Amino acid sequence: MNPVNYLYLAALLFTIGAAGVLIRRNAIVIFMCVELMLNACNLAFVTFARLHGNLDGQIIAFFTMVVAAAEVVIGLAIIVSIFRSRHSASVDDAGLLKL
Amino acid sequence: MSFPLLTVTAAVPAAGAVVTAAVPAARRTAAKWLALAFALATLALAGVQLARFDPDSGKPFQLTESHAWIKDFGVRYDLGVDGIAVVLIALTALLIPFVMLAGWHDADPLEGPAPNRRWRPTQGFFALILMVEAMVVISFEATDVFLFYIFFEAMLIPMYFLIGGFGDRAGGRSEEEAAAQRSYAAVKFLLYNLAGGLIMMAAVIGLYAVTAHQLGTGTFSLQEIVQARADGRLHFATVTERALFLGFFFAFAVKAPLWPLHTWLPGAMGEATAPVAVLITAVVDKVGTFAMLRFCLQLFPEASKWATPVIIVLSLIGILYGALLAVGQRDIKRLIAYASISHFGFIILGIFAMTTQGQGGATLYMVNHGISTAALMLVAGFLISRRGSRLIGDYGGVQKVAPVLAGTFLVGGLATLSLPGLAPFVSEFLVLVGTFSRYPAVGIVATLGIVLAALYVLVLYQRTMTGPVRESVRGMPDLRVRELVVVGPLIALLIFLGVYPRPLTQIIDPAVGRTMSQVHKTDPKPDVPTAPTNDVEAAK
Amino acid sequence: MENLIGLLVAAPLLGAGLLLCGGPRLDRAGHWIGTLLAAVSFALGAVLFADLLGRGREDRTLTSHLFSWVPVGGFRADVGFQLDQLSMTFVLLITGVGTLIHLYSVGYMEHDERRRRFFGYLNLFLAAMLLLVLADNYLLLYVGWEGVGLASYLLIGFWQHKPSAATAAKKAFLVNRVGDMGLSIAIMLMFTTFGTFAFGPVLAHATDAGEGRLTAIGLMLLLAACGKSAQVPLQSWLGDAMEGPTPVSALIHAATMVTAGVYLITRSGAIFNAAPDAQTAVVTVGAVTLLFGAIVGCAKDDIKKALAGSTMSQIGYMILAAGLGPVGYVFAIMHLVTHGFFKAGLFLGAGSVMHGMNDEVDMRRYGGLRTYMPVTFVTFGLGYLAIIGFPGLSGFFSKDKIIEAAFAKGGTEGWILGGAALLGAAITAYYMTRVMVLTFFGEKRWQPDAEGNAPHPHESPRTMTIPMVVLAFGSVFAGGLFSINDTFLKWLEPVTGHAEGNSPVSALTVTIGTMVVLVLGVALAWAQYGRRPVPVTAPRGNLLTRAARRDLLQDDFNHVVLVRGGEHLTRSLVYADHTLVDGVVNGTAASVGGLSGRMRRLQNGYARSYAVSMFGGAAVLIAATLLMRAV
Amino acid sequence: MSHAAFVHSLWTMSADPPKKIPAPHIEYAQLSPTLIVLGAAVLGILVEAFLPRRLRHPVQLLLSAVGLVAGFAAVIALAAGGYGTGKAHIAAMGAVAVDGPALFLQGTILLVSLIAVFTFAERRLDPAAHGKRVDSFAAQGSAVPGGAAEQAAVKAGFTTTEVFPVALFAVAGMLVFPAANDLLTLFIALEVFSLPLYVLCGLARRQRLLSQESAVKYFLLGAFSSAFLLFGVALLYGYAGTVTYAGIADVVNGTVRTVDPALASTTGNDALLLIGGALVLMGLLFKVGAVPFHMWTPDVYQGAPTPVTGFMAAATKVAAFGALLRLLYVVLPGLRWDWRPVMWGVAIVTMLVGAIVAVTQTDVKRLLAYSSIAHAGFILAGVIAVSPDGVSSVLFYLAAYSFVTLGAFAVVTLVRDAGGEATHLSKWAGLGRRSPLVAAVFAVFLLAFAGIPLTSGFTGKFAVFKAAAQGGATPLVIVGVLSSAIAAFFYIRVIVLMFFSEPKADGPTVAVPSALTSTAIAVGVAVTLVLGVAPQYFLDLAGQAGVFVR
Repeated sequence: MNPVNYLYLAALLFTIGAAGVLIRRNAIVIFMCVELMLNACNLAFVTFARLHGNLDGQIIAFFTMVVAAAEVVIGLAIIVSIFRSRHSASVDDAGLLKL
Repeated sequence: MSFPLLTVTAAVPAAGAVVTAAVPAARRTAAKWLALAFALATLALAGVQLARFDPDSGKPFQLTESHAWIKDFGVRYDLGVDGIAVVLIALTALLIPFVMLAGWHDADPLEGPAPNRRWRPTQGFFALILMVEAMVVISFEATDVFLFYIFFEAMLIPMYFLIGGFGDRAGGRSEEEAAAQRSYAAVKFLLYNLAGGLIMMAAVIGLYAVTAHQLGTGTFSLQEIVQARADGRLHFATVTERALFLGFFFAFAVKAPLWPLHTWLPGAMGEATAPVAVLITAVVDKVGTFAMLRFCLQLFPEASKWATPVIIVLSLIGILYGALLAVGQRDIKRLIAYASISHFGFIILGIFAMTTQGQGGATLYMVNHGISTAALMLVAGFLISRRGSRLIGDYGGVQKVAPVLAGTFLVGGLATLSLPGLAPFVSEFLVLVGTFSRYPAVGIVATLGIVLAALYVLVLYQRTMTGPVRESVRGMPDLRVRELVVVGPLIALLIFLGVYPRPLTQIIDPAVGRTMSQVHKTDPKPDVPTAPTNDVEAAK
Repeated sequence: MENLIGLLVAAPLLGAGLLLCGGPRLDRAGHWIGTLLAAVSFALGAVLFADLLGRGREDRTLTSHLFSWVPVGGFRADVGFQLDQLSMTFVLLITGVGTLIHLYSVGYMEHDERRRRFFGYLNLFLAAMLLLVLADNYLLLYVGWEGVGLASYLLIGFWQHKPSAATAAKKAFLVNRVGDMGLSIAIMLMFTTFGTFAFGPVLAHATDAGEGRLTAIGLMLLLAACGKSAQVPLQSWLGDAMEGPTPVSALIHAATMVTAGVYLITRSGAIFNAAPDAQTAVVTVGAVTLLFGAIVGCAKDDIKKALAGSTMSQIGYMILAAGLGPVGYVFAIMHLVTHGFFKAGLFLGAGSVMHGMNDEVDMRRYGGLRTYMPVTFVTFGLGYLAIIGFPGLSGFFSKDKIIEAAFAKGGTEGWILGGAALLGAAITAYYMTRVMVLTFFGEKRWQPDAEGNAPHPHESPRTMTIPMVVLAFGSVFAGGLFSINDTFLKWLEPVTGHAEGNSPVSALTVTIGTMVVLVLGVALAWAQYGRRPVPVTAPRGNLLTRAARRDLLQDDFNHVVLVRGGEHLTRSLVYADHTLVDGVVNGTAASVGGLSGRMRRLQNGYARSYAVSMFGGAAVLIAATLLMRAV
Repeated sequence: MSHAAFVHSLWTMSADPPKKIPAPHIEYAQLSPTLIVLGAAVLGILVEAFLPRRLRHPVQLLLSAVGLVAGFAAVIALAAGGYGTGKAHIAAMGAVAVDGPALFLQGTILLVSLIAVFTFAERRLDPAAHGKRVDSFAAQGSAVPGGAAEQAAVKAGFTTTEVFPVALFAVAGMLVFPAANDLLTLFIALEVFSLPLYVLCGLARRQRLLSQESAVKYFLLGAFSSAFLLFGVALLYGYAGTVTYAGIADVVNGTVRTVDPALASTTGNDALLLIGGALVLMGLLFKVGAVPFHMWTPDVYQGAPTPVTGFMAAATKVAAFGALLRLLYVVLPGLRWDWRPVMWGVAIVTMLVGAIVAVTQTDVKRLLAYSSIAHAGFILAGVIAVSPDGVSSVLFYLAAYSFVTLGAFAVVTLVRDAGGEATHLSKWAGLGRRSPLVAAVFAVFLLAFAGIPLTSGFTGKFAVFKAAAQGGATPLVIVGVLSSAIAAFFYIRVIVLMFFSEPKADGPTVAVPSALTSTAIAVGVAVTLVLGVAPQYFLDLAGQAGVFVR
């Protein structure tokens, strides 16, 4: 089948992820959605790599995973700390800073 | 290279500001004397400038200094004075010491513990005055548009602190009220002028863009641009020139101030202490009118001519409008402020009448208005400081208890209504004649201004000084020695310049002639050429 | 010799400087210094007069150029003097009468603690007035012109603690300013027309200019004259000016300053001669004013105001004469001089009366004073006879000539003017008789003043009587002296020029006519006030009387139209300035603030809404980029 | 050949035994600034691991200071070695550019970070807790605010000395960011400096809830935006088949047409290019805080520990704008006619929104945040003028602006009351009476922000607008001028508050800082005035540095 479809899939995933970020309240879930977006990017990368017939994209994908992992570390740490102090992981509760 | 007289003239007060500000809190009086000394030194230097200035040398600018400064912006540190600048510098240097003397006690800290050991209002006051002087002087001297612009703008900051930081004693109002109104006035002053300045900045950038595009290297040097225009290397597209002109003129019109951009002035002059008010109207605002004459006309002659009708009308409105509002004021200082608006109308009218008499008169007017307003405003300040109120209604019959004060006040007033024999008459008449000879109708309408001037001055005098002695002014002390020292010389000067303005006109005349020639304008000729003989005998 | 001219002006100026800046240490000697310096300039005037007489008729013009005053471009104003017969006449009148009145004031102002300053002002006035008549160009004349205005302002308002006085002073100055406007516009016109405003060239080349231009100049000069000489429509200030001390009224508002207008017109004769329309305007103003003043004079009970009305009317005569051109110039000046004598005398007399009556001014409270103050009575009486034109006295000669000249104008115009002049003469006789009778005849109608102390009429001190006597001599003989084989005419002619008018009625007829109306006027007045007792409080009187008492409603007009209107205008402008002009500015600021407040709410603190904005932003960014490519 | 066959060929190709990948050739010397800083950071971690607490603070301070100074020295050395101009080239197999802009910005970043580190290390402002001097960072980031653990930590006088190495990592990332010469490096660098910043934001000692909240917001939004950026990278890769700037640029300019027609659906497909470019652009605009990607700025600036805010505000902007410049000037110049209008819009909106919203702010830090947005707009105006002048003006502006910002935030740390820093404007009333010096200094910074002549702010603004005007973006200049006028209003407001309104009774106290913060502020003032009065030398520097290597 035509690999271009993978691109459509990637776009779809990316959009789903983005929508999730916009819709969901729970910080963790939002964060997961971001991860989803990143992975959508990965999919795009490998597909393009495939189309172009070079390895750059695939390598980039690995980098992305590492970065994602790093983000997880930082992100979870932050989210956990705020959860512990507020007993809620809802981003909508974190509304002290505004205007 | 020769002695950098111009730089020093500006540097001395600047240094004075620093030194004064550094005087420890306890040594208030010392600081005052120090500041005064610096101001006098500046005056001396201004005198030297006058002495070394040769009116009849063909050069457009004299005592010039020129150093590279920011070559990326094509900015040079170019100083130079023509007849107009040198006179205005002298005026500035002359007024500052009087301003200081008049405001000798204005900035003494109120009773009670100082909020902090570093709190030194007095030092600040005098330092700021010196700072303003330095900036005004250098903007008179700058022949580089950018250099001028920088100080034209920077000047606002010390002025702003002077207006907002030091006001009259509260008078009728509560301290908070007074402070609030004061800072409102200060902010208004600053924003108004800042807006003007920023718009001018756009124009300045535009000017650079044009010069850079046409001359290869962008330049701000007035002479260079004028020269380039003269020999055709530089040519503004009509639209561009007009846009740039408007950009410049707007800033100057705010500063001057020209109707309808005047609304900051009454507030600022009303809230500031009398000496600061004098600083505003007699010194700082002059930079605006001066800049019209030097930059608007010389950089954009065509656009200036294009805009003339509108500007003439606006200044005409300003003359009558200012006078009428002055009549309607209840607050002495605001009254004087509106009177000044009317006078600035005359000045701008004279500048854009594009006749030798008009522009010469306008320049002379700047000087005379500076002195006369100073006299009137400072005496008013003395009066206000005695009673703590700015309302005309709170006075009456002062001449009975303080005849000298009343007398000086009257003289100041008469100068303001430009009574013949006093300096302002000469300039006002020159402006009128200059305008009349090109725009008779305008000249006639403007003449109404002198009637209205009489009205507001005499009404002010009658309400405050004459009539039965009010309880509130009973026992009011007459002028003290310090105050006499301030007013006396000013009045003497008013009379002298009224009788013998020649020394000034001699210096101004060639400069004005040059400006005229750069605008390619010549005076209208009389219909009936009278025999030359009388001209000759008049000339001698 | 020329240098003396400068001194002429300098002397009183010096006096003014000394007395005004001298401070209290001069309080004791001040008045004498002032008088002395006035006398000095009179002496100088006399010397110069002698010198002029010594010269041939044609070269009786001295000029002295002091320095170039305002040289800017083609604009050259100089400080220079020109003394010819015309200015000489004025110099003598001013310094002479001036000195006398200084002397008079020494007594009159004895009890005023600010006497020094009073004399300072008087000297200032002398200086300014001399400058006015000696200037050799219009701009310098203008300086003197406003200078006398200032002096009169200071002197009218001399008793500043009286609000009425302060107001009157202000009014005088303002009305004069309107006139001055005319003068300055005239000067501008001259400058644009001739490129100069020095008497010499302007008058020499007057005929070269277009008539329209000349008419304009003439009208502007007339406006100036109206202001200074209290002619309709700018006469309203003179009556109030009587708030000033009486010597002031005598010197400034009778003898000298108010006649400056006549001087101006006569001096500018060359211009008016070439602008008939302007002349018509002048004679009209003159005629109207002479009747107006006379009528007002009839209705006033305040002796000084009555005299003020008379002054107006007499100057009306002069203006009328001056407007007639070469026919009248000489007589205008002649009447001016004689009037200077008798009117000053009358005022001084009035002052002396007031002096004796605790400053009571209401003639209805005088009566029968002739026995109490004989000298005043006699001198006042002579002045009276002079002004009504009693044969042989000064007024007779000068006024008669003017009436002749008026008729000589010819045509209906001539008849109208002549008639007006005659009528004026009649009314003059009437109201002056009225004054005379009310004051010196009839029974005593004195009343204790506000403090309740009844007046003790008494003759005034020497310092006051002597000047009155001298002036009385003047008012008796001046006219005669001038008319004996036309001395005065010959004296002035070189300057003003002279033309014999061809009158439709013979001189004799005119004289008889004047006599008749004179008798009528006197008789009527006597019938009204001499025969039956005079009510102490003025009767309501008919409409005309009431109007006349209020200066023929001129003030009311001014009040309603100018003052009220002005107040409304300024008030609304103040409002507009605050709401409109400033409102725009503040409005902008406010709207920015409002906008800011609204936009600020977008920052609602919810991370997700931020994300939305980012997402949206990204969408827009992409869309825009694609769009850019599309277009 | 048929489509299927083509696909098959791909399969088989990848099935071949992998070729030997040649070891990349790395010019370590030319990367030394980054490497030094990274090294220092790593050492810092070790220090945390092995040194006793009481020693950590001084050692960390010393270490990072030395590291940064050394890094700066290295930059100078490279510049002196002509890498800024003549020998400028692409290092590390095309991953990193060593050229004028890169070096200039790296130098700026290093200096700024050095100053920032000083403010990090300031320990005299907060009252000593239990006899131990503490800085503005949480005793223990992990502890629950107000919880027992935290109290214990405070009692023990713990301080989070990890901030130093963490900050150093961020710096390292920032150093690479403007030098990154392919999209991958760009992305990695972005993450490398972002992640530490997220952490730093959450470490405030006082008002920890705010601090953590800011961290969360920053993190989530940051991650979100970097996801966009990454997707953009993907698309660009898809478009050009490479992620190196030069490669992409070539395809954009059409010099290379690598494709066999079957790939036409992707390669050289402008849709990919435009969308991808837009997304990458967005990622960068988020970092510079341009509208509409600015909304994190106020919250984060307010919540983060003030020293960190200063650091972020200054250094991040420099790095991000550097990257933006390179992207627009090296990768997308061929696309100028597509992105310029868009950027115009962004710039205009940014200037106006920043200025207008700031008018009604009541918190100093938020105020400065909005002002930073407005300034981002001004800088964008310079970026858009596609000319060497534009580049150098932006470089100069960044240098000038970053020092002012640092100084301003450093002053903010001084004004304190019981609850820590008193950032609400009402508390600043009458500061000029209480401590004229501090107020005066702050006034100087504000005036510089407002662009009053004789301050660096004016010179920078002038340079940028001048470049824009010459680049034919007159409308931008007009809008810029107008928004500066609006901006002036709120700067002035603060000055009024400080000098002309009566001090409150319960007003804040002004802490007397140690040499560290004093230095920071002093440097800020000095740079502000020098760049205002005698900017020529630095303009020259920026001018020489104004050329990108391709």
